[in-house]
Amino acid sequence: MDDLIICRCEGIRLSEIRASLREGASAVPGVKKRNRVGMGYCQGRVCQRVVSELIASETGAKESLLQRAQSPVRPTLLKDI
Amino acid sequence: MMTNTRLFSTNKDEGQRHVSFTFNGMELTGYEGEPIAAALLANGIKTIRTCEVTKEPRGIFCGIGHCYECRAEVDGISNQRTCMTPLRSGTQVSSHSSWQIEEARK
Amino acid sequence: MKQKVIVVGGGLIGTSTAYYLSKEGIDVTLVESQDIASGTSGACDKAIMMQSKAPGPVLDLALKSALMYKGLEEELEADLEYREGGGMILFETQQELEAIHRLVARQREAGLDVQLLTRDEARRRQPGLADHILGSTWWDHDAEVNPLLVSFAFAKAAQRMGAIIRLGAKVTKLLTDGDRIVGIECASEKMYADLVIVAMGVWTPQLLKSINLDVPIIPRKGQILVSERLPDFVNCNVLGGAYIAAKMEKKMAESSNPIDSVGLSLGQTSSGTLLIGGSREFAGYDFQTNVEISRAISKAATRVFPALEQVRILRTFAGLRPFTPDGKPILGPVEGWEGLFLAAGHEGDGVALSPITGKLLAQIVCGMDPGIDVSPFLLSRFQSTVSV
Amino acid sequence: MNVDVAVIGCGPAGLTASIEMAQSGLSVVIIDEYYRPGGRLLGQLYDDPKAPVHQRRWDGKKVTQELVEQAIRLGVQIVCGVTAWSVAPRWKVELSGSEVKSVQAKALLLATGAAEKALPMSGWTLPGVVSVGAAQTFTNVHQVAIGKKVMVVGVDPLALSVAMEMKHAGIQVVGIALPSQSAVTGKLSSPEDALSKLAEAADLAPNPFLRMMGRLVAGSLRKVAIHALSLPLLRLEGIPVYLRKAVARIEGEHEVKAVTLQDVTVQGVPTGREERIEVDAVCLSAGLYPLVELAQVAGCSVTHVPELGGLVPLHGKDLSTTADGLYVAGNITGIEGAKVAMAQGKLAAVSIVQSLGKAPSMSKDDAMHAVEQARDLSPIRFLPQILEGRAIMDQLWQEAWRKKEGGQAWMI
Repeated sequence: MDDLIICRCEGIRLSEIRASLREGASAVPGVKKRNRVGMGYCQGRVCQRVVSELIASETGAKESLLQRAQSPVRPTLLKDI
Repeated sequence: MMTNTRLFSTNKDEGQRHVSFTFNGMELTGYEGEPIAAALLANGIKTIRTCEVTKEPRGIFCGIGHCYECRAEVDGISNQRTCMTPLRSGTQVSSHSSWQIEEARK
Repeated sequence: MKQKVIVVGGGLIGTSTAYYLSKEGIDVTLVESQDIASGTSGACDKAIMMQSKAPGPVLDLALKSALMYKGLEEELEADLEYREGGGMILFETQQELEAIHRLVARQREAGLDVQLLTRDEARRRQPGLADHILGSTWWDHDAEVNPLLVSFAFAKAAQRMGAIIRLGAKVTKLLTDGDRIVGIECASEKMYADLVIVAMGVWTPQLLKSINLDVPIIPRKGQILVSERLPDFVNCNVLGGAYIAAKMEKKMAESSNPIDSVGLSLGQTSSGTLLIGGSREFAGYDFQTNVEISRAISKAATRVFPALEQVRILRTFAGLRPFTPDGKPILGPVEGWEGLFLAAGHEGDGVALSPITGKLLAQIVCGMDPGIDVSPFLLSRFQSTVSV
Repeated sequence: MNVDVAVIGCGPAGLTASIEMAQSGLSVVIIDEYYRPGGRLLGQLYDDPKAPVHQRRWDGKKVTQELVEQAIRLGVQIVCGVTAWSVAPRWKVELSGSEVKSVQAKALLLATGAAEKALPMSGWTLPGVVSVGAAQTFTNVHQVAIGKKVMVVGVDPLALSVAMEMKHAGIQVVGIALPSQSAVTGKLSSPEDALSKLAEAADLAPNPFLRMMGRLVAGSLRKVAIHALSLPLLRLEGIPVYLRKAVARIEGEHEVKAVTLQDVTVQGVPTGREERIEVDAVCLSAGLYPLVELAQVAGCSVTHVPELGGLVPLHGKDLSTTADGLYVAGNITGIEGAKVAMAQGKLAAVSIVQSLGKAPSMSKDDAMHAVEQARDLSPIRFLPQILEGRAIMDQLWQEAWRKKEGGQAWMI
């Protein structure tokens, strides 16, 4: 069960997310900096809320912070920026 | 044999021309204007790309342009969402993007 | 009885300081308001470049730090994605060429054997450069690292040495006894120590207001574009000459338009994404990226590497460099206050100076001779009169 | 391009709003990254028991066509297949995939709808595993089957509705089941929670038995209903709805080949018995959440209201937000059906028209009333506590507004 892929874009598994929580991550940005969750093409649209609910249930926090939304909100060619 | 998974119901968009296109060099046909991912699925093709990170086969997941799992190179432009890129006659689709350093070297 | 030290701030500087103190047997507690590397250390680029720094105390410090980085992966028993891949400063105009030539001459005097490459040599060294590039510098020993991994590795190594790390603990006040700092207060909890080291980067001034101490650090916002994963393309640190030339010639007269502050910086991470910077802007504590600046960075990058036009940007982020009036960090004891040390204000050099800063602070605390003249870095340089 | 109002999202809310604004004399452009207008309307094809007899058939494509024709007649510019990748205050929208690089507008309406939450389970990254939204779109819009034999995982109104649409289109839906309990499924694996969601879809189910079961659940006899679950399954138009079996794994090496079902207790705890069902597609349903990324980039305050589906822009009853001149409508404000989204589009339009000094076709109060009416007429309620969610938002808005009056910047 532990090797279940949670973040499809970057192939991050439940075991890696739990390891980040053991190291002190308490919100999505902290997990992301430790194992790249949410760094792929969808920027967390698919997995971010699952990770946030997982953090809340495993650390007892009420509900944990998501990563800051920034432009571009979709992958954009450099020539289009 | 390519299994055809077209569904025929009263609600079909009328007037769509049948066109041919290629996927990784394979000659296929689909309806002009339908999303490339739909044309691929109608030809029984579910695997659209290989995940660069996990090396697993990947295909359509969200179907409306949010997850980027159905991305492929379309007519030379890499990482287009095939679930919302309309098919045209002669469109060339390929699983891996050709952005290579050689192209950058010239 | 072991000396007890509290380090406030869990970024590159705080974690390094906690590690080197613990290594000296000091009883260390690191207190961080959010998470390791949740501030500027988690929003910066990856270059450890020497040749872009003008000769002076900061370059001397940086050269010592660069030496420490060579053995750091082994020492911390961690992969830091460290690589001595070299670095180049490009010049696109004659004006930039001349300015950079003057910088290279001064670097060579200071002992850095920086070379000058023709256009063809530059393009052989780094494929994909545009035709209009006039040439570039080259220095073998510029390096790159993953700053996130550095902070996490220092924190874990400090813990292995016995340090305690308290995350999610926001320090609101320094506890004083006369002109002596005796501890800190966070939320409702008081913690006492023989000595407190404040390493909170751009947030350092807020804490020291609690003892009416003015620390001239202000946030200088920088923006970075992150690309999708690419095959190997950029194999060293690449800097655009425009910004360096302006910085060296002091012509960077703080123009009001942040677009003018955009200067290309480019590096490729181990996962294959490009980090494309950068800008400099006094915009307070604002982390939202600005589209016009992203556009200026994009133009600077595609002008120099035309093939990048077909590359997608997945993300932009902004980091707040701790800027000081003279461009030097503020390190060491604070005149007028017993038991208070500062380690902040590294502007854009935080990644490069992280190891040496931690070691320097540990040596001073332990009364050892750091072999470096600390006076250029003391806060007192800004204090005309001692404010007690 | 300069316009009075830019609308991002060409779904029911965006289209309806544009018609009202164009009728009041405003120049309007709608931008949508999808290649055709309609948004979630396109995939909707069902019989609405609450509608008057002659309007029972709800065909999203037809509704879209009528709205689009009306909008074009009124001079609305509809730009599809173009992505709005950023928005900056007062109000510049950055575009990619179009000759026009950006749009400048006096007011901005965000009608970007919702996205689907993920339901991670073993094998979910295999080709052939799709979200329930994708299954709806491919079945009803593109008329291509996602598979010959399909298992639906997740029991909620959308999953039931899509299962029936797939069946009507000739696809063999082998069953609808819960996901097995795991660290990431939470309430989705609870039979009791699934039953209460069944109540929401009760009106939709043409099958009298399920409608009865739904009412039973909705009423005080909930405990009885659950224990009555000695029946192995319920049937929804012949499709087995398993409440005492859960899907533990999706199997296959390159594509979906089968699913493994586990028997579970009333609390969803596996009993040990497993069975394997061969399928070539699985669709996952874990619910929708409002897509607020553009609102955040635009500088809008957002706040967490689980009853509305998660993070939502802080907004007033008139759908204005903390960002001056920026309005929201549709699923971005909270997950509801198309009719509510259309009524909200109208309301947002009325607010915008008034803010730009023109005369709307109705008052804000009438438009607000119309939203409540649409809510009562909606056949599906996606979030059981939607009403509480709306009340909470109104309260948060009042508090934020009071604080703002008190000189503080927008808090939250």
